[in-house]
Amino acid sequence: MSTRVDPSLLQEIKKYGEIHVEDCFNCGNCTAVCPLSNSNTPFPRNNIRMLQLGMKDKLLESIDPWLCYYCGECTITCPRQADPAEAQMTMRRWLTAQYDWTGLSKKLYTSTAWSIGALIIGALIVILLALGLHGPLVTNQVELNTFADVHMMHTADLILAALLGFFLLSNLFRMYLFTFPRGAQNPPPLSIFITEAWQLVLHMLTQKRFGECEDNKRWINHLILVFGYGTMFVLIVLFLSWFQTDELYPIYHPQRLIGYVAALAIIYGSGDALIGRITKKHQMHRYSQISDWLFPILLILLAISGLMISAFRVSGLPILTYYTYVGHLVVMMMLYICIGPMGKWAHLLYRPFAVYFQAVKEKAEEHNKAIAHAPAPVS
Amino acid sequence: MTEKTNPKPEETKIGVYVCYCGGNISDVVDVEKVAEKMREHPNVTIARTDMSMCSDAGQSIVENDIKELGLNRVVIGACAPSLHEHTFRGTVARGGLNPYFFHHVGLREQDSWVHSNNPGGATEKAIRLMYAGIAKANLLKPLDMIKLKAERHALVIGGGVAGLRAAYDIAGRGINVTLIEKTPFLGGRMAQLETVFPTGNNAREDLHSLINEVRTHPLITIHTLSELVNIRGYIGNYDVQIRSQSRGVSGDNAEAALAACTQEVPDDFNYGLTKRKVVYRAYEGCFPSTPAVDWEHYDGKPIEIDGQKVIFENKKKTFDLRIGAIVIATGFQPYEPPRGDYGYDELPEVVTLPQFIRHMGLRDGNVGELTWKGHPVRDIAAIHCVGSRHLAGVHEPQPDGILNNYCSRVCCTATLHQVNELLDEYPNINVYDFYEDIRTYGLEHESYYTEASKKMVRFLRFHGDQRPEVVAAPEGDTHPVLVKGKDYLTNGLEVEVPVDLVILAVGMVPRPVDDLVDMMKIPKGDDRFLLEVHPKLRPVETPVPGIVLAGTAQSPMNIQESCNAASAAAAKVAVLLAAGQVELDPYVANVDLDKCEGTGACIEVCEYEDAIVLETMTVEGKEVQRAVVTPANCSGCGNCVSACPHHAIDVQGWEVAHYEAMVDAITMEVEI
Amino acid sequence: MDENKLKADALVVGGGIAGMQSALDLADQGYQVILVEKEPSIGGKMIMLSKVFPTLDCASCITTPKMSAVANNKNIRILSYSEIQSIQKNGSGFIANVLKKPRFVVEETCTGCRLCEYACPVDIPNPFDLNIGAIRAVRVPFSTAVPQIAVLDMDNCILCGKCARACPVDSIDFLQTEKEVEIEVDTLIIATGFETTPIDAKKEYGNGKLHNVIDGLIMERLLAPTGPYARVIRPGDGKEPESIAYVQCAGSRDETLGVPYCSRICCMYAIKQAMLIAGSLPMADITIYYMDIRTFGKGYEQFYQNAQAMGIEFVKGKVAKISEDENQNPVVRVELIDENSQIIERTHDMIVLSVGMIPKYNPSQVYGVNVDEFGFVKSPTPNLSSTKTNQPGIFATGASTGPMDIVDSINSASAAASSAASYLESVRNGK
Amino acid sequence: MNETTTTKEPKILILATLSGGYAGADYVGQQHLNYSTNTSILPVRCPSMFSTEFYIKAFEKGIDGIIVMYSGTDSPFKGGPERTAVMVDQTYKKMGELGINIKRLKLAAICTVCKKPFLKQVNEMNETLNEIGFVQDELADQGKDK
Repeated sequence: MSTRVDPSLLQEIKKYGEIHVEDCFNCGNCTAVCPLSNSNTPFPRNNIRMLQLGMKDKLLESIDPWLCYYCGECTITCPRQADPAEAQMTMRRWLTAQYDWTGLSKKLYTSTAWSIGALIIGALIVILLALGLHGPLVTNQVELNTFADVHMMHTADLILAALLGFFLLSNLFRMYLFTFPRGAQNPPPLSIFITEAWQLVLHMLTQKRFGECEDNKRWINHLILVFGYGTMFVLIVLFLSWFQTDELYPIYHPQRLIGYVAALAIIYGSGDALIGRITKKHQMHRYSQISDWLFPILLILLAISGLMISAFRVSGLPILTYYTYVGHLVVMMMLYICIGPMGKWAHLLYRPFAVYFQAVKEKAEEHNKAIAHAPAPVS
Repeated sequence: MTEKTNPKPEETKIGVYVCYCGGNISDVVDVEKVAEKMREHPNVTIARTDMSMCSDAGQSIVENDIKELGLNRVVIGACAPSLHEHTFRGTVARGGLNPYFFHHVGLREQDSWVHSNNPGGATEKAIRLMYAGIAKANLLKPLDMIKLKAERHALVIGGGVAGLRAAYDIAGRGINVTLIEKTPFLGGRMAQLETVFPTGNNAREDLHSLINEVRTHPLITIHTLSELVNIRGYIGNYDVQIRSQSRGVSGDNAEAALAACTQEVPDDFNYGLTKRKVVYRAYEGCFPSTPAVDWEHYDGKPIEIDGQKVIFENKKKTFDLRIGAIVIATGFQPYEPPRGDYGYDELPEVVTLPQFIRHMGLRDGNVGELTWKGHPVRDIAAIHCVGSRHLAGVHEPQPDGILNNYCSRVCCTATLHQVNELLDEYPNINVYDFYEDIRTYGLEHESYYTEASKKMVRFLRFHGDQRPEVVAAPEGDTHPVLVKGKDYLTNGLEVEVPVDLVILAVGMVPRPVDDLVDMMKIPKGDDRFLLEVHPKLRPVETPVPGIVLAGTAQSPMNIQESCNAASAAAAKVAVLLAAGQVELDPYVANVDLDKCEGTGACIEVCEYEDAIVLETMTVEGKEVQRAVVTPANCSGCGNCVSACPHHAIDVQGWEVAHYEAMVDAITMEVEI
Repeated sequence: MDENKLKADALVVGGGIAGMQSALDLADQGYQVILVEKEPSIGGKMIMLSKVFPTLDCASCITTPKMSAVANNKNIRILSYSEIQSIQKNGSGFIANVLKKPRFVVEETCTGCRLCEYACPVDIPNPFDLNIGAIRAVRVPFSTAVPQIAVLDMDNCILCGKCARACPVDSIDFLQTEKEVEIEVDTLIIATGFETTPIDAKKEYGNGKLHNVIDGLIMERLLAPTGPYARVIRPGDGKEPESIAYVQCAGSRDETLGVPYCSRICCMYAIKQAMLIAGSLPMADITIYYMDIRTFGKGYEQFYQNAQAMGIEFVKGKVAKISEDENQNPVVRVELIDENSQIIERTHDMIVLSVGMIPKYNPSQVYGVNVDEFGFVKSPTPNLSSTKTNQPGIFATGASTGPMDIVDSINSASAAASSAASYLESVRNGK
Repeated sequence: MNETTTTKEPKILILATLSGGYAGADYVGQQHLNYSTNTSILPVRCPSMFSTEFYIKAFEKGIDGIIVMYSGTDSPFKGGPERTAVMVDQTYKKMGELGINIKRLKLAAICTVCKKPFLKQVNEMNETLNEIGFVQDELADQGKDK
């Protein structure tokens, strides 16, 4: 069965980023120079070729763009300067949009108006809810838990997390469906999914593939960011009642200490990304879409506003504390819901899952080969 | 060595030199051993070896040996005599010897290169051949070159860009030129192009700047509708006969005849895409501007012009010229695929690149959409190497039995150039390019490839033995034609590309010039193109002195390369004719009057007019008839030699006695 | 005649194959030609080569007779070891100021006997062998050099005087100084040739620091019978290589090197060298990694097909990286672009980088000719008259106008001679 | 060197025209094709110069086979090829008379790029000579018969 060449895919994907893969003359330099690419998963040229020929189904099935960490080697050394790394980035955006069943992702990625609109709506919802649901504003001292009841907030967090989880998991499930298409082959047996699950945990926690780039400073920075971010996420979603207290602990108390460290980690990590995007020093920062800006900006705002709440609280400035708190919630809403499962944030899950799926695929292939080579049962 | 049958040679002092040829000979032949054996020969004064005899240092050795050792014969074993015999004659002359006291033995092309599997045998053979050379050298006599006046007049055959360039450059050196063109109009293939790489200039505008220079040059005479029908003579003094056809119409009635003519034939200028009248101009602005009658197709019926019925008449006339040198610039024709190949001639959507270029040229100005046979064109496939790079055992040879196994050199850049121009005008068209290797080799050519990529041309790579197929799309498909093939940029994926038009990037084949080849006795290569003597030593010369090659008659070339080759050909002609005199090898018949008895047997077998005659002379008081040779008329074939019952005639430098001595040497047992 | 003021019809700058051919074609028409060469001998790059494609003649079999013909032509005068300092217009002609560098050997008396060379105690890397072999500080540059005159390398000379004592004709002159020569000519041909792209241009290919990675020109010297070892061995340790790989486009078609164009000769020279190696090391495996094989010239495609038939392996894929294993064996990393794309790492004994061509010299300043962004002379009429420059009376030929193989260079050289001759005739008839 | 010269080989003389066979032999060399070393190629302008006497003498001197590689219709010499054919025909007659196998003399048109015909001629002559043996033996036998 021949594959029919379709010129439209490239035009479509061009909406997701500054790419010019048409410049590529398929020399293979990028794939061979890539420290993350190997014979089982040779990329990025294979993906670029899919774009050139319009092999949409193949690209949907491919998880290779997620295996790329934008080391930039390919782009630096490309003889035609066709920027394969940016192409991978753009394909990740496109894939995110394809995984997202709501269709919102596509709008957010391809339209600045939609992005800003979504942020405004998210902010308005939080502000309206805050206006309607906030408790009394105690002004003589800071009583945050009175202003925003910690149980209510925790419930809200949990609802938010559930919502986030629902979108994420449903998108992840679509990713799974695309990656293991029904039809031609049997999907890998469940046993392999289970035995390879450790890969998922490992890569989610360490992002160790990122470290395989020649320059691994970015990996360290990213790890710091994820650590800070992950810590905060766990604190807020699971331990809000411990974290959000009106009682002022000494500065060395874990509650404050963890909070500060995590916030600083976020500021450091996302600040690094932002500075990179502003100075455009690294390959990956040369072209920035609105989504690339929003993510670190919101992260940094989140951390700063969190620190500010703490600072105002410690300084005994109740009104500022409450307002900042609302602001903090606005940022959180924007981050989790508006650009969360539909946007860049989701790579947090797609990447480790892609590594995991890839491991499953490889194991399954070995498994299939073993079956094919097994002696036929004697009847 | 024993001398039985040979005349005893005079006291000869022979210098023998065996060349390593930079390894070409010494890799196989034990060169030192050969020299060692030569030293055993009684006539050999010195035998040496050298890494390269032809180098200045190597030649100096010979010169010095002649002077210091008093050598009077030189034998050099080296590459083929065709390459360096001339060089070494110069060396010997500088040493102070008559240049014909030299014999060249080919130890490379006819020994080391053909016996690489048998070094021992090759060494033995080298010794044998060198001994034969010495045997001949013993018998050599001093000779002088024959000096003849050379006609400062060149004939250029072909009025395409190469012919025009050559004519202009030769005339620029102050030499008369006659340019003949078979068709009624100048310009050749270049006139059929639109824009040309790497300048993007209009081909006909560029061409006309050259045509104008040529036609206004006082030393150049142009004959269109003319061809060479006969040639005799030799370098500097060729007698050529040229036959011209008439244009059929003249200035007075030309326009009226053009208007009145109704008979139409396929227009070869547009590769049959359109029709034209049998009274025609090749294109608007062509030179000469007077229309001409297409005699091949004219049905001979009268045409009514200004109320008069006129039948055009082809008044052929021939004329003779004396010419010093000839430039062959007969050009190429595009390869025409056999019917059905890639759907050519079967599917209306399949065209060759030259046809497509004409199609682009034929559009009326401002066209918003590209159409082909009335249908809009949205998707185009280009297929490279059609008629080029064929593989033995995979592709069928051409009807003449020759496989087009060469690269046609220009098609890659020409195709991409054309596609880029197309996409400038119609950016929404999708182009798919099926290639084997993209050969945009020139300085500015690669940028055409880059540009095509930037313009979203999609490249698909096939393997030479698995070329793409062009098939009609099934009923109801979105496009009329499918191009199918394996794409080796995508793991050998089977792909199909639906398109509205397929462009075949056809290669070049030489224009058939067998008549010239037969008349002039010039060689053709394995690929049918005319063959030069040596690609580096004498890249535009044929083995026939005074006949040189220009442009695509020799091999595929682009315009730049054709013009360079043509200018190079002009330089060779200038070298030959600038002095107004040529020197010929003195290899002509020579009568030994002591032996001649005036039988006239020689004259009976001689085919050259006035080369040999019987003259009356007085010998020992008696009036006798004796044969006398006129060197300028003698070709040196030797017919007369075997005819003479008294062995009284020989070809100078190539005497029967030389051969007998060489046979003696060859049959001698060599111990090594 | 005043040796500091010369007059001729034409000046040819550069004594490589193109310059020699131009000079010969003009001289054979009766014009007086002066050929200026920067190096101590004419011959250019071609005299360094082993055998040449597609005929596999030894390069010196073509070059040395041309060098000899130039030297012996009564209409040509060679100024070797000389450089053009400036060019002034002089009516329709030119006045060139040439600097004759000191050889420290008296040209008029030196016989090229090489006794000085044998006496010299100083060994220096041989520039003719691209510094792999050694040569003496005073020497005839190479065995077939033209002129056969010694040259003394003052930078490395220890002034021991042994050469001066050995010289039978007292030609060593330690006090020789540079000389200025003024040449008046009517026309000028630039034939300054090319250089190869530097071997250390690409970081991924080891920056020129890997032991057994060499460039194509060095391989030419290894293959040449006149070369430093007269056989092919690894420069790192002298081992006879069993597996040799060619990396194509190592200095061409690469935007990151600033050389986006195709250098035209590399495919053919790689194939040619591969065939020669196959001849001298029949057991060696030879691989050529390529992007496109560009065997476009007359007889080239058949040459390529012969190489395939000989068992030389052609692998489609651009080598992305070369590293080195513990035995100093180079390792290539490449994506095979074929039926099954794979990334492979293959270890070879030796790697040859098929480096490309860049101009040797940018003549825009001295000659006022237009050059392109890379420094190649740019013709205003590249198709119809490619050797013309924007300066009337100045022509350019060979690799100074762009990458070119020998066949094309020779045609271009004859074309330049043709154009220069026409120019000479036109200015004379004008007068 | 090596042992190849110890066994006696038949000797083949090739008279090849400069415009045909000799250039063809050079072409075979340029293609680096192999053939046997018992061949001696002598350049000739046109073989029409050789009389029957020349050929017979050559056989008597010990040449076992002669291939005349002329230029056929490509000859630059008018009447040369025809004259060559006449002389070779006459020689055949004489060879018959003398009891020399006429297969020892062969006339072949070889062009400048006729690599395959060139090799074919050389190989065929070798096969023929392997079959019919040395000319000296043949002439000696003739002597005995008489």
